[in-house]
Amino acid sequence: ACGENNEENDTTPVNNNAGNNAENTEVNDNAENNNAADDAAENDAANEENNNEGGEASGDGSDFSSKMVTDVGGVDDRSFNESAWAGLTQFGEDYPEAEVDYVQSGDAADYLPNLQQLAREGTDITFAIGFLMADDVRTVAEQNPDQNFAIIDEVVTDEDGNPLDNLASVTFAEHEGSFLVGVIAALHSENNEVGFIGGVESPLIKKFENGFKAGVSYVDSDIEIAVQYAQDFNDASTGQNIADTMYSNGADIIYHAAGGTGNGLFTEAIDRNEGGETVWAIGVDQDQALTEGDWSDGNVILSSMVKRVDQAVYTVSEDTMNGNFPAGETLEFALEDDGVGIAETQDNVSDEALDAVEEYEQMIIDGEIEVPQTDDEYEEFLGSL
Amino acid sequence: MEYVIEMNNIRKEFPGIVANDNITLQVKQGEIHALLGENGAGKSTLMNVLFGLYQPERGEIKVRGEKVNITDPNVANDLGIGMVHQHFMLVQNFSVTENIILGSEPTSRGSINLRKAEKDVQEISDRYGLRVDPRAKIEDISVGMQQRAEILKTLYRGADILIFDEPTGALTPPEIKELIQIMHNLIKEGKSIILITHKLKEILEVCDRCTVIRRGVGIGTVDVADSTENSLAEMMVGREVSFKVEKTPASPKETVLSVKNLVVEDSRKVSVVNNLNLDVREGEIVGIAGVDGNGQTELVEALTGLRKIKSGSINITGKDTTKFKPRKITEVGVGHIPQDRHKHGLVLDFTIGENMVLQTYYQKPYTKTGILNYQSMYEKAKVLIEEFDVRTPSEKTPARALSGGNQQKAIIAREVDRSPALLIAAQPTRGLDVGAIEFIHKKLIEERDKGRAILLVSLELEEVLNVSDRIAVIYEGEIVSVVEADKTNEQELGLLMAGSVKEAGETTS
Amino acid sequence: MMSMLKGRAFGITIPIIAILFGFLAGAVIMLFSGNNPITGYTALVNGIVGDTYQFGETLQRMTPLIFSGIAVAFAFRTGLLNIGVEGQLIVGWFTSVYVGLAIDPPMIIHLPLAILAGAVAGALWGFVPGLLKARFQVHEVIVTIMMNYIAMHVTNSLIRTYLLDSGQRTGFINSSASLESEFLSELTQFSRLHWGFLIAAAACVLMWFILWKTKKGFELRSVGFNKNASLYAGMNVDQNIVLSMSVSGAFAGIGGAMVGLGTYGYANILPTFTNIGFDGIAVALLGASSSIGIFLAAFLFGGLQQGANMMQSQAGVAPELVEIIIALIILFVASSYIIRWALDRLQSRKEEK
Amino acid sequence: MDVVLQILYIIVPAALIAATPLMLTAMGGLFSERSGVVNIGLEGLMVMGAFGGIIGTLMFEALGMGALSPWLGIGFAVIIGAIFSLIHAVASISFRADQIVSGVAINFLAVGLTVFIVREIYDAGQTATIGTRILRSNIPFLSDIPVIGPMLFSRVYLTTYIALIIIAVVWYVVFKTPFGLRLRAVGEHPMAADTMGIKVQRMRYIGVMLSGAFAGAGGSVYAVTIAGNFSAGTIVGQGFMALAALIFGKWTPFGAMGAAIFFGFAMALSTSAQQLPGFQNIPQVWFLILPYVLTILALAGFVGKAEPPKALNQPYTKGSR
Ligand SMILES: Nc1ncnc2c1ncn2[C@@H]1O[C@H](COP(=O)(O)OP(=O)(O)OP(=O)(O)O)[C@@H](O)[C@H]1O
Ligand SMILES: Nc1ncnc2c1ncn2[C@@H]1O[C@H](COP(=O)(O)OP(=O)(O)OP(=O)(O)O)[C@@H](O)[C@H]1O
Ligand SMILES: [Mg+2]
Ligand SMILES: [Mg+2]
Repeated sequence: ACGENNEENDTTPVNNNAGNNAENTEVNDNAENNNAADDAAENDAANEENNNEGGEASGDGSDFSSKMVTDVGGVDDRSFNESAWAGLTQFGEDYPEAEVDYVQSGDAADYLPNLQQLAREGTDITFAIGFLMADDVRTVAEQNPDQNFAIIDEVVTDEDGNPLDNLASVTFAEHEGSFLVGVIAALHSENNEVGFIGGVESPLIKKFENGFKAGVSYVDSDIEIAVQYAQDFNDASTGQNIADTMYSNGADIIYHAAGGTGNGLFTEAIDRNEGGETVWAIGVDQDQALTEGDWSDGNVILSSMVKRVDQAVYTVSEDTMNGNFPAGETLEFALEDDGVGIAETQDNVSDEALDAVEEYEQMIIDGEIEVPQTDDEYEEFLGSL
Repeated sequence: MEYVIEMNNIRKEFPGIVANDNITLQVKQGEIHALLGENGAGKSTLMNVLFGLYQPERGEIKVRGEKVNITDPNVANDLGIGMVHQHFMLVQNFSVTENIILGSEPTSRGSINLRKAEKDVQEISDRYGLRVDPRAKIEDISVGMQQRAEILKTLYRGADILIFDEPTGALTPPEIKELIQIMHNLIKEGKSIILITHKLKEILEVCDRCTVIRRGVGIGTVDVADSTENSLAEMMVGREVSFKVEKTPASPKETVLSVKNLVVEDSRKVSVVNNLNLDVREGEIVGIAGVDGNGQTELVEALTGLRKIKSGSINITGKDTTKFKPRKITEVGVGHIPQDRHKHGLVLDFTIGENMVLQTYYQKPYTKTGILNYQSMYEKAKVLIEEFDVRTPSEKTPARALSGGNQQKAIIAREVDRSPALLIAAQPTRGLDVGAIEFIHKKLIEERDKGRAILLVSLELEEVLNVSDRIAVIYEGEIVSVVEADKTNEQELGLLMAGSVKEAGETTS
Repeated sequence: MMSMLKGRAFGITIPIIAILFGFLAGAVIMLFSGNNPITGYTALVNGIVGDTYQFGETLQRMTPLIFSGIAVAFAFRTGLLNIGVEGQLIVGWFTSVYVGLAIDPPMIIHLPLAILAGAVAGALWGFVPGLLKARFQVHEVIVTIMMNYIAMHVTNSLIRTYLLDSGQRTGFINSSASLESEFLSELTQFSRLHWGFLIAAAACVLMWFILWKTKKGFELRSVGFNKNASLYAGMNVDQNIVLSMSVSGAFAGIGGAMVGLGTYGYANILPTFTNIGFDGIAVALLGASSSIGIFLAAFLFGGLQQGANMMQSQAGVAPELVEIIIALIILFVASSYIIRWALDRLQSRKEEK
Repeated sequence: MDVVLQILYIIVPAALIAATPLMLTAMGGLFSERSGVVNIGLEGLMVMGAFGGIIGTLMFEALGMGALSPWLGIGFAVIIGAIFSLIHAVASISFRADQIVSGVAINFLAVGLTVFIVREIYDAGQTATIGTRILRSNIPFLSDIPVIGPMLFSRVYLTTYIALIIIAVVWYVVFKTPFGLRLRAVGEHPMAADTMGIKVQRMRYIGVMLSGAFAGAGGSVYAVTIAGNFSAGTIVGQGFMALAALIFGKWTPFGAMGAAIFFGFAMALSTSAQQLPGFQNIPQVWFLILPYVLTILALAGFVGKAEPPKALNQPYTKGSR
């Protein structure tokens, strides 16, 4: 995995960017001799720098390292892991003096050791990609007060609910982005019926669902919305089956937030289009039309709700390097930050829908529309229509 | 001198044992050649070498004067050598025909022409008088018919040198007669036969010459015409053997086993024991005589709790054991030498010591407060091994590594040692050599004289006649007649077993 | 005597040769894929025993593997193939955590109770296929496969519906039910090593004791080798089958409790199987279903899985390589016959000279 | 009535779709186990098949094979599966490895190796998505039959029907030809077969390699019809379900087929039912466990004892007893 992504780096562990100290790095006690080659003063500074708002070290980026621990999907999951790594890679390119790297988790049991590993290597900021790592990142952050951490998709505090000084939480306004694709779906649906397929039911995916439903209903509250969770992020077969049933029952546009399960949705949509029907799918996380959904006469993906994890990772890395680590903060990347939005591929979207999206986007940013995140909020939202 | 088979100076080793050491066997065209030896002498091994299943370490084989290298059974088949194995080589859930044609199936357009095959099988079986049902599944037919199917396998392939490894061990007297007739027919057709058997009478009756091996070493070849049972036995064992079962008249006392109107169904829900009545008393041996498949197996299983009883009752030492589980029945005082020692008698992967306490492991002294005491277990085993002359390297040897005869001795030791009021012995000497048989018969009689009730189930009439005090003849699941052993003979029993008296009885009543 | 000594030496030689072969094959693959095997393996070994932290994590990882290995082996000794260890472990995990959460008695009661709850849940999950096997002769392999899925879906649903705390998991168990050990953790630079490791080591002894020292063990082994003879000897075969599956499930359930009470302190919604149960099959068979063998095999597995992370981060070798090496080692150990044959050949050639 | 039909029109095709990879793979298991070699490795062989199917399809697409690509991809997967199964064959037949251990190792190895190779080729944990797929289609004429037509012959994959034909062929081969008789003999009583001049080891090799070929077909059919690409998560558990179908079907082709369709039906029901009126208030977990509970009930209730081939899991050594 890393072998390929690190080709330009040598294989010596840790700090492979910093040629000056690479040869001194012993495998065993990385934490200590991380900076052994540097003169004592710098060494101190480097260690100091890791302390929360170590502003004094700003500008001196040569020792800065930003790394991430991926979820099981790995850095090429065509989803948030890949996106996060893209952001980190970009950061590494823009600031060649900074070292970037990732460690992939084979399964959930690997999260903690992987995080621990990076911390012990002296990584300046370690990203935990995915809410599944919430507990592990808390533990590691508490045990390594000298390093900074950030977690994607979840708000993490200590056990009493107080923020941790060396941990930032990065979340996204998925509901807002989903609202926009909901608007597109509502304006494109011929049958006045649309569908949503979720991966595993959880508060996070609920944000997608409720945002989407709100967008649809905001345009036309008579549109029927079918919702089903596959309870699996990696079961294309169930995904196809659900999509089949939804399309058969009359839905003509289905939005998914279900990872690999969503591939089944695309399969079914392609199939139906090839068979002469016209149905659409809406992708998630990335501009999925770039990689999925092609059929002999176009692409079945109407649009995708993109979530700019890359942007978030880049921003937080940059801020941290510059000494502005958002200690203990919860950052929400929303529409107004371009943290979420609709995909750039817009070939299938009507101008009318694009106009509507632009209009609603502004309304959301302006706070005129408050997009619901939970089931309860959605009920409330419906009532307010 | 024209030999069809010459095996010269064959040596075959197994890890830790030389099964054949410099053995020479020469078989003439058109003769029935006996191969005689105690259990484990190396007879089967020698034949497996000839058939290509084993490769000898040394020695040469000539077939019809030509030196050959029999690397596998296919080569043997091509040379016209066919073998009927001691342990049947039959696929249980195949039909007789499927077993026979396996490996050389007649086909039409790629699929097996089963109709033609069945016709062929029928034809051969008619020609040699080997009654089989070509369509029956092996698991559904009697041992005798399985045996005939085995012979048919070789004939189907056109073998003209036939090896019969203990073919008569599992057959009833009429079936043995039939087999002997078959062998004569085969010789007439120009075939040669090598016959392995432990029954000296059979050798005297059908064989021309006899080669004797003892502990892997060839002792010599003799003309049967110049031999007697005693001379053969002596050659084989190396000492004199007595064939008479010495015993005094029985003095039976209380009834130990009393079976009333017993009905038992087999696994296909056909009732195979019908309204059976039987008594066995202290101090007597009751033999059950009958043709295989007349309900003997099910009767024994019912008595020992291994099979559910449909109706009727069983009473052992005054207790109604009709509904008892095997353990309760054992505790009431029943010993059981099972018919199939590998299936029921032993846990082959356990040591001899563990096998010796298979029913009693949970009792003192082998278990104390739930904890096993291996020391007492093995001490007990040592004593039994000594007493019953079980030939084993040690009491910690896995049962699997013992020869069949010694496995049987181990079982008998275990069952007799528990001093059961009732000892059920099902075919206790099947496949054993004369020395071992002598020993087991003596043990049974000893037990009788100690006042035990013994039920002997055997397919061998001679054994039943010699060992029993009373003989109950079983026919179609019913005891059709009970006779005193010293007032009957093989002819009469043969008729009774064929069911003839039953009809007579029915007409009179 | 000589042959016995030889046999004993063979017993250790073969797995070692197999492991060497496995690593050799891994090295070849690394060479082919452009990695340096020496760097790779240095990192791997460092990842296992490099420092006390890594070592602690290795021991932590092997803890549930020991239990799943024992569970598989125990059933195996009775002639049953328990593919359901995974499911039994999952319900054991859930149930022990539930008990850890729901009540708050003093530790001396709470911890054993929570572990026991895991054992009971696992036992129940093993009881069902055992009963079906004994009663209806239903093949245990299918039933246990099915029970795995049921376990996962049911516990996920229970957590989602009743116990969801944050994200995908339950709340943390009360500390009175925790196996966490500050002592062991600090000893190993904050690894997650917990008291469960000692319990696992004890479980190895327990398994050996049950199977080889008790009359029930005698029966279980007897039934495993020959059902007919066991029936003949008056043993209750059906009861032993049910018992064996239940005990096997109980071991698996305790394995789950180790994960729930020791490693994590909570139960979470499982997106896929934990694989600990499936790894148990390999551990048991690699360990020849013996206590010591299981302990060592679990160490190897836990170590390789732990070391894989280091191999990835330090040497840039994809973690899949470790999976390949593990698979090859299993294959080579399983093929010990050929190794033994080759060794025999070598030996006899030497003797001839 | 109409509602019921409507439900069936959705569920029956879905059941057949889900069942197809299982059926094919179970046929593979049948060949292997009938020859006496346990095949827990079906899962891994399916992984190989899915991998081969996608890689093959992408390769043939690049070669300009167009719509033929997925079919050729399946063919490629069959070969890959057969070759890969050789490892299981060598270990468990020639080296007398424990067949279960060897199968478990195959499962580990398949996932490790395929993902490793995918990384080498694509620099990513998953392949690209194939462009040409096998699509659902209506079978001419048959799909026009009322009731049956829309249920069984509309919007189906051709692969399903090919699989059904294959099953009939397998039945014929196993029960009607000399090859089948010998294969079964080797699985029941290898020594008997040996004495009849049948090459036991060779038959077993063939059995295992056929299992690789069929599981390869099963995995690739799943990949090219449903998944569209390959990653570590493409095949998760289908191989075990196929093994269950084989045992459920008592090691017979039609039995395994029935069991696979039963599984497919239960799975389809569990996903589709939630969309249907009247079912929406039932907690989802009931639907999720439905296929598995139904299977257990069916086994306990009316299927009962299954008798495996007698020599299953026993390595054959000449002259042992
Ligand atoms: N497969 C084997 N492995 C190890 N040893 C064997 C094997 N087969 C036979 N032997 C050894 O060879 C000796 C001869 O066995 P064999 O079966 O040839 O005896 P036998 O004369 O046929 O006896 P029986 O009268 O009981 O049939 C045995 O004592 C045994 O020790
Ligand atoms: N698996 C095995 N491992 C070791 N030795 C074996 C094994 N199987 C058979 N033997 C050897 O084979 C010999 C003979 O076994 P077998 O059951 O054929 O007895 P036999 O020679 O036919 O005698 P019997 O007439 O008493 O049955 C035994 O003495 C034993 O040493
Ligand atoms: Mg013999
Ligand atoms: Mg014998």
